Amino acid sequence: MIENDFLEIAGRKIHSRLFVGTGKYASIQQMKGAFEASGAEVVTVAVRRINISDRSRESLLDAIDPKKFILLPNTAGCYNAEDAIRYARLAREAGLSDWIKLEVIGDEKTLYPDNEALLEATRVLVKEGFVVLPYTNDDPVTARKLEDLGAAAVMPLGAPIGSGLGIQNPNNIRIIKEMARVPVIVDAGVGTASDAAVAMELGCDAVLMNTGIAGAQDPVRMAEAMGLAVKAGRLAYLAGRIPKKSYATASSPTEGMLAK
Amino acid sequence: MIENDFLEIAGRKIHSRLFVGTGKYASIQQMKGAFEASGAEVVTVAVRRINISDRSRESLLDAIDPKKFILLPNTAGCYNAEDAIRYARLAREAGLSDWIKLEVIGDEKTLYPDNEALLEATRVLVKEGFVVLPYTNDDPVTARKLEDLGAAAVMPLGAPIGSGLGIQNPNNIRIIKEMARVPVIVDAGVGTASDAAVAMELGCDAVLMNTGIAGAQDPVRMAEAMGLAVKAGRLAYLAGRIPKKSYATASSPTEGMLAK
Amino acid sequence: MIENDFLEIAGRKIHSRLFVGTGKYASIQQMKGAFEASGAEVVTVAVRRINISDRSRESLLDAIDPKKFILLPNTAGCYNAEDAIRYARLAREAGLSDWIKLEVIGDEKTLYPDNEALLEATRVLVKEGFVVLPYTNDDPVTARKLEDLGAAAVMPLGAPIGSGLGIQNPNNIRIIKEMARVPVIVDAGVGTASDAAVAMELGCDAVLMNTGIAGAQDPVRMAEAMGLAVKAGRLAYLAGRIPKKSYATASSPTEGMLAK
Amino acid sequence: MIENDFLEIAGRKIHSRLFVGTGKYASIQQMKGAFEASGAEVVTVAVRRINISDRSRESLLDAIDPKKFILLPNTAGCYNAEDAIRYARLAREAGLSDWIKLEVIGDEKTLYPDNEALLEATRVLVKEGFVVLPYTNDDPVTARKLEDLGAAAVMPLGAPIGSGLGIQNPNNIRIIKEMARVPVIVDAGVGTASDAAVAMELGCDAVLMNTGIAGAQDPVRMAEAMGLAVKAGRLAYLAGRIPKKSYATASSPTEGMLAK
Amino acid sequence: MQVTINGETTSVPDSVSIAELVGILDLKKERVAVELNRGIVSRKEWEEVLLKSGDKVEIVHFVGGG
Amino acid sequence: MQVTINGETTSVPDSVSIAELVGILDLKKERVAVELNRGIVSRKEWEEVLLKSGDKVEIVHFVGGG
Amino acid sequence: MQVTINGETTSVPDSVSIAELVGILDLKKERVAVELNRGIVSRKEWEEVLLKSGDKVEIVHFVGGG
Amino acid sequence: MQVTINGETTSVPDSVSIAELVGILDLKKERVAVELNRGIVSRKEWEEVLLKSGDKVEIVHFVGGG
Repeated sequence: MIENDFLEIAGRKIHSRLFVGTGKYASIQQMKGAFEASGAEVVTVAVRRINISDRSRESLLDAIDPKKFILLPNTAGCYNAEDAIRYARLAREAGLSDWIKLEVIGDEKTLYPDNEALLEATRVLVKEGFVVLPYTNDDPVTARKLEDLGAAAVMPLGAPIGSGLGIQNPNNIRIIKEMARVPVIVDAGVGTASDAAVAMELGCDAVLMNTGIAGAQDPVRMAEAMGLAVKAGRLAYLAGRIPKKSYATASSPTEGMLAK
Repeated sequence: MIENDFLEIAGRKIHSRLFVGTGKYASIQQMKGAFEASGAEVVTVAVRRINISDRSRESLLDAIDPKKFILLPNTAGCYNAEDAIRYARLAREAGLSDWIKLEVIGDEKTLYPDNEALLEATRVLVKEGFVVLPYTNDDPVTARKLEDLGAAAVMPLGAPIGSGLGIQNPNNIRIIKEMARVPVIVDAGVGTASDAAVAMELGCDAVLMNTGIAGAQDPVRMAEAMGLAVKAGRLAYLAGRIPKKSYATASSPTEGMLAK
Repeated sequence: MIENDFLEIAGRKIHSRLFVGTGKYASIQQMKGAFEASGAEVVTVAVRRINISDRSRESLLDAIDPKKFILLPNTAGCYNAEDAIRYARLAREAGLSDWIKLEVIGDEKTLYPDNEALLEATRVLVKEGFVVLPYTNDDPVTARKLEDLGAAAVMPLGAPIGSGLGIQNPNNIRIIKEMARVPVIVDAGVGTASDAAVAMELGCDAVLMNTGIAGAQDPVRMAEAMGLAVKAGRLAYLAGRIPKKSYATASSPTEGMLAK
Repeated sequence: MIENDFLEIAGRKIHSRLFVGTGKYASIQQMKGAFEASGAEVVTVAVRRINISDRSRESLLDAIDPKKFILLPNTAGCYNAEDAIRYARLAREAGLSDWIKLEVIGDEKTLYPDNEALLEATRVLVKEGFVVLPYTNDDPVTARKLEDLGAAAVMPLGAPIGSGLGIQNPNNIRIIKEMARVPVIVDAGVGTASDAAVAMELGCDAVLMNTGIAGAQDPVRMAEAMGLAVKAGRLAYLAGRIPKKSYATASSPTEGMLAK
Repeated sequence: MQVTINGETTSVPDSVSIAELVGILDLKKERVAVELNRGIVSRKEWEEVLLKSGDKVEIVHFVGGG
Repeated sequence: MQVTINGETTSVPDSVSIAELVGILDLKKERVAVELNRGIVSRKEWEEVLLKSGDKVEIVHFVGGG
Repeated sequence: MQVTINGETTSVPDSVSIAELVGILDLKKERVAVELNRGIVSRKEWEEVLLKSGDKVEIVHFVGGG
Repeated sequence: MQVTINGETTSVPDSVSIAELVGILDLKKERVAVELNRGIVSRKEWEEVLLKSGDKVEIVHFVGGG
């Protein structure tokens, strides 16, 4: 579609700028359909205990072909650096990959990050050779610190996880992207296709979402919508939009009118 | 992409919900490239005097294959019902088609419609057998009157022509769509891909634009962006977005955490 | 507060730029308190049949001192020009004043005006010597036509009556004010104090509201809030706000810092 | 105006919820006029070297009566905790007061805070007995940490200092206020009166601004506007606004219409 | 005789005048407007204008409205 | 004789027909519409309709527009 | 002997190895990670590492998440 | 002797006290704060604290700021 337009993280070329989560789907079947429709290459997963007593549920990994998808484990549910580091290490062990979507939550109602702890965990994990993709808020100062610590990308939230409010502060996201030398991936808050397009029009490198797709009435159809919206937003950004004006400019010629 | 999802006007099935204008392109070549990229089936044209003394310029119609595109002549530049009717009749004569994008402008700075005159011209042209697609503002009352007079669709503006401001009053557009029994096509104001997606997410049947594409730094690329955005917005509307919430909802499970 | 800053309609100087309605109050007492707190000089009333069988309710006019307030009867509930004209004439007879807030409703769900009928009724009533203040939508073309027909002011809506959505399309309101040579009064849609301030900051001459005050949990307190907000918005407009910028500018001096 | 409605910080009752800066005024005279018009009780000042060679300029403190105003020195211009602590100590020495508006800047273009360093400086200064009012961004997690460290209030920014963009993320400010047990004062970003009203309508306890007033074309008039707007927003918040609705509700009775 | 006042059939003295009717109904004259068979009757005409059987009278006043 | 075509005074052969005029002007007939003295002349009439001196002719086609 | 696996007290053969435990529990070895008393045990160590009574074992895998 | 005051090398009487310096500079003592070699000197110490050659003195006051 766009020649040689790809995102590169830790030496891996990623052509789809839509990253998707694996949570909240009604069935594995539905999830697979959504992935297919979305065109996503990167999918996030969570690390949890195996339920020893009940083993009925199909394993998630049976459903995700590691040759087709880049697995991005997260540290969701961790409220301090120590826990996040612990989950990251287990994820590496289980997934045989160094990539980690680093989350250190600071508050239960908003699920906003604890940036202090996030910076601390990033420092440690980067030293241990992880490819750290930190979930953060839309603060340009924290974003730059994460980058300076060696984060492979920064993932500012557009709005609270699962809120569907869209990009609450486009100016901050734009500034984060302007300052960044690593990819900027908007993570969380996208509710519908136009939200995803807006994120890309701000110049971001990718968008990560889960609830916006899995929570839709028709997740497969919404997944296709999101895939198209991310492409549309990316193209619009590259194409260079017209400036905004308060008044009109005719699109049809004003000369050549008939005699009255 | 979407089974049997098409727009029907005057018995014609239209599969692309993006209508495009033919004004302001740097060259016929560029315009053709943009049409190709946009996937549009309906293209608008203006009616003007032939320049008898200088006939150099290639004719527009040489560039538009009537088998591939539905030609939609407009009455741009007309400031009263009489002129608009006159141009509509000439358009029919020149284009051998009954379709007319009816514009009666009421003000030069905003290029907003004169709804009184628009209703009058619609009344006359519907009687003469035209398929009238009136360009109007975002007033639900006028929209319903146009429909009652036999308009084949209503085309409310999102913002002033060429302004690129996007949908200024989404609530009005949504209400117009709710009340309408004919297709609702957002005409004018779209500046970038997300604006087009928003229009479709409101439930509109199509979006018409010219400057948003032709005025972009790379019109061909923007045309592709707009085509994808219209599809994305349509799919998102059909898929049923998640509700907006002020707080977060986790996308990863909260149970199955490790022992502290 | 502001020297010689007043609004003039039909030769009457009005110093308070907040106009208030008399509907929906829990009691006459509450309404009086709200008027007192709001500082309003112009109050709207509706024209209705006297209930012959039940005469218990205190008369509204006992509560409104005609020396303190300018009574502005409306034609609320009228859906065509003829009815509106009929109510206007009865209002003049009952109120011994030529002022009329002209409403011709075009739709029950939105209570948006039928601008065609509104223009027709304005034409007739201006000829009959009425001081016509028409309730219209935010269409600059209709606003200018009303002015050309002799309306004493134009009263564009900010949002649907009673919706509390605030100014839905500030650009249109600003343009209406720029074009107008008669006072522009935002009528309907104000939900809270900042909405009223926004209307005035756009340059409007006054704001008219009813539900925003009468429907608040504490109408008297909200009335005071609205009175202050209108003054604040007016002053801010006159004072000339700072331009918007995407980046910061220090407010403290950058020189005179200590040696490191 | 509102019985017993005041803000209390470190045992001091403050009745005006508008805090103002002293920077950027054309003259001391103009600044005094603005303070008078604003009704502010708390004024911020910066700490800088005395210019030994040129002593011409009137001293700021000659213009501010310490009996009428609470002096709030800031640490503007500091880019790390150590500098901020140094300026805070000098401010206490010079001002004989323990109050400090703590700023630790993290980026020159946005002048956004470095929250890590801000938390560190807050920890130290609270221990030294300062009444710390930290300037922070709109992150609820950082706000709560500042409060837990003993900050006397939290001062989230509405938008970049001097930008006049207004409250960029109202949802965050609302959440910060909901979670806070200390006063929440919106600091920075206010461009006009309605912005200040919005901040108060979100439930905030006060608003601090400098450029919005000093940078206006008529600072004295804007100061009055801001004072009124803060009162209006506060009253509207206490009064309880009407809910927002997408459709209309009549404010005039629907019964009692005349016979057709 | 019977006339219709504000939609309600009402008995009134034969050939009562508008002025008398307003009195009978105990209305504040300076606060109401009267329409007789769709035409306004101005205050100064109230004395002369007499009702006939079957007349339709509308009497309005101001109520709370926005 | 002189006629006005699209606002320009032009010399054309006496009693030339619209069809001939379109030919002289070398226009693609299926792409233009013709108005004679404010009234449309449909294609099928082009042969019969002859111009008189002073006639006002408007010949239009489609151009780029939105 | 008794050990705690994912919070549940469980009986396992004396001095069973991690590798054996994973087999007993019928887990896909290449899909899980194991922590013994808060320290990760990498796959290559599973054979050697034997459990003692009272050991705390955590066995995790990937589940759906965002 | 030479000391640095607010970045400027300045000649002052030998072993001048902070109090004397503030006087020489004609500053309003209750409006300024003084730092000597990076440490604050509180007002009550001004009499005792004497400057030595090469000392670095910072004298600050309040200016307009937001």
